[in-house]
Amino acid sequence: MIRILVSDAPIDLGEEMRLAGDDGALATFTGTVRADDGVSELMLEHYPGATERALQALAEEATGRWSLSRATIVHRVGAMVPGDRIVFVAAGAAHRQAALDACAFLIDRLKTDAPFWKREQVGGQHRWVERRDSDDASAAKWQH
Amino acid sequence: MIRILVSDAPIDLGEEMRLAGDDGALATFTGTVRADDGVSELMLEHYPGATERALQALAEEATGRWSLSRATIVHRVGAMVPGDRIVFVAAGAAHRQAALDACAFLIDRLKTDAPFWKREQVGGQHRWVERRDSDDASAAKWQH
Amino acid sequence: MAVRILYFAWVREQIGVAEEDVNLPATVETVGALIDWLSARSDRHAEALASRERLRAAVDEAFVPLSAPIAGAREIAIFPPVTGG
Amino acid sequence: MAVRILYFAWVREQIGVAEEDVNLPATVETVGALIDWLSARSDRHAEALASRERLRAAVDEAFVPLSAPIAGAREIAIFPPVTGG
Repeated sequence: MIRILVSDAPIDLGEEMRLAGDDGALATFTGTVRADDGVSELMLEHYPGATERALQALAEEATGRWSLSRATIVHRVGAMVPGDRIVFVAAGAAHRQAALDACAFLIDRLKTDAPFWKREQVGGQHRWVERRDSDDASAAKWQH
Repeated sequence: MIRILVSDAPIDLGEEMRLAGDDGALATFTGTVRADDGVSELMLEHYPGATERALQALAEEATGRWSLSRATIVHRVGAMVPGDRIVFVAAGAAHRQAALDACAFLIDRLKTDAPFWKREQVGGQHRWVERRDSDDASAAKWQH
Repeated sequence: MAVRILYFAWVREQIGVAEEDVNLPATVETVGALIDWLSARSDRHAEALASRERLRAAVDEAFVPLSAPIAGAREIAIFPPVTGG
Repeated sequence: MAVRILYFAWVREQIGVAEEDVNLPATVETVGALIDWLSARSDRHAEALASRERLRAAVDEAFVPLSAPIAGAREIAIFPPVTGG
């Protein structure tokens, strides 16, 4: 079972944990806006339609590769402030190693495979976040 | 910040997620009783005092090794039925890889380092769960 | 060929529009050729699209390399490397 | 030496008690020697403690190998390999 949600509403972790299920082993990752370097606001732009399609494909790949009972990807878009949750991913499986590996896969690959762009507000200026080489390296380690 | 809880009360995931914090990256693992092979009840025995001490030491090791902002280990004891949550661990860090690695470390090492014993009820019989070699292998991979 | 072009993030900001409908000549056969063709539309286009290695693309919502053919495409998106998660 | 001995899981079930206070002779210097000494207390003890490789121990709440010394210990626990998580 796959749950994909892209929304400008706050992520409700209690509800997402409930929906993510109780299938023996559940691994989750939650990302939160940090106030690094004086960032006061984060704007998440995305490509409607293509985003959901990319996330669905990613969740399906994880489900097939690790025999997941459930895969969840929730991503917030729009304006956020430090402390707001940006992303929640969850992998439910019968066994712990599958859940842990699939969860790491989902968050690593989400950073390279899904059309989201971050824009940070610092003081009166805004700047688009640059892609980091470490993100490519993290995603690449999941290649067969 | 470390949170250790050993209790016979159900694990409240919403509350635990809230307490686990919002520090950039949060990785969690939740284990649930499965109804494998007709198991109708699981009894978790532990060594009061020594358990909390072992979990505290484990959380401190993870916190030092990955510079965690928060480490959480919640373990249920006593009688449980399939679907009940046995364990919840969480690692909060500034960066995702630290959170993911520390979470995997906590659950792998918890299975070898903390004095818990599982007894399964199947039909009219009960049997003590045997330690699996794979648990030792998973814990051993975290040796320096 | 009538195609809808979408721009995202700083590409969108620099060009000044989020999307535009264009009529492509048949000689424009790849995403890369499309980028060259779009660059001629205005100074803003030229500037936004100047640095090829900073651009990525999707054809009909699927990520593709800049060398990908665009025959039959209805929607082509051009954007910077993604930074979600 | 007065020591409290704790048993857990099937060790506890087979011996039939969760804990007992014993007075150890000075010749019992390690956990392994303690297990031998306890085995002589009853048939149930002997049976539960027969298979040394299935036993683990803690001295004053800290896990130790069976070769560990027990001098000064107040509480020694004997149990099967752990199976939590």
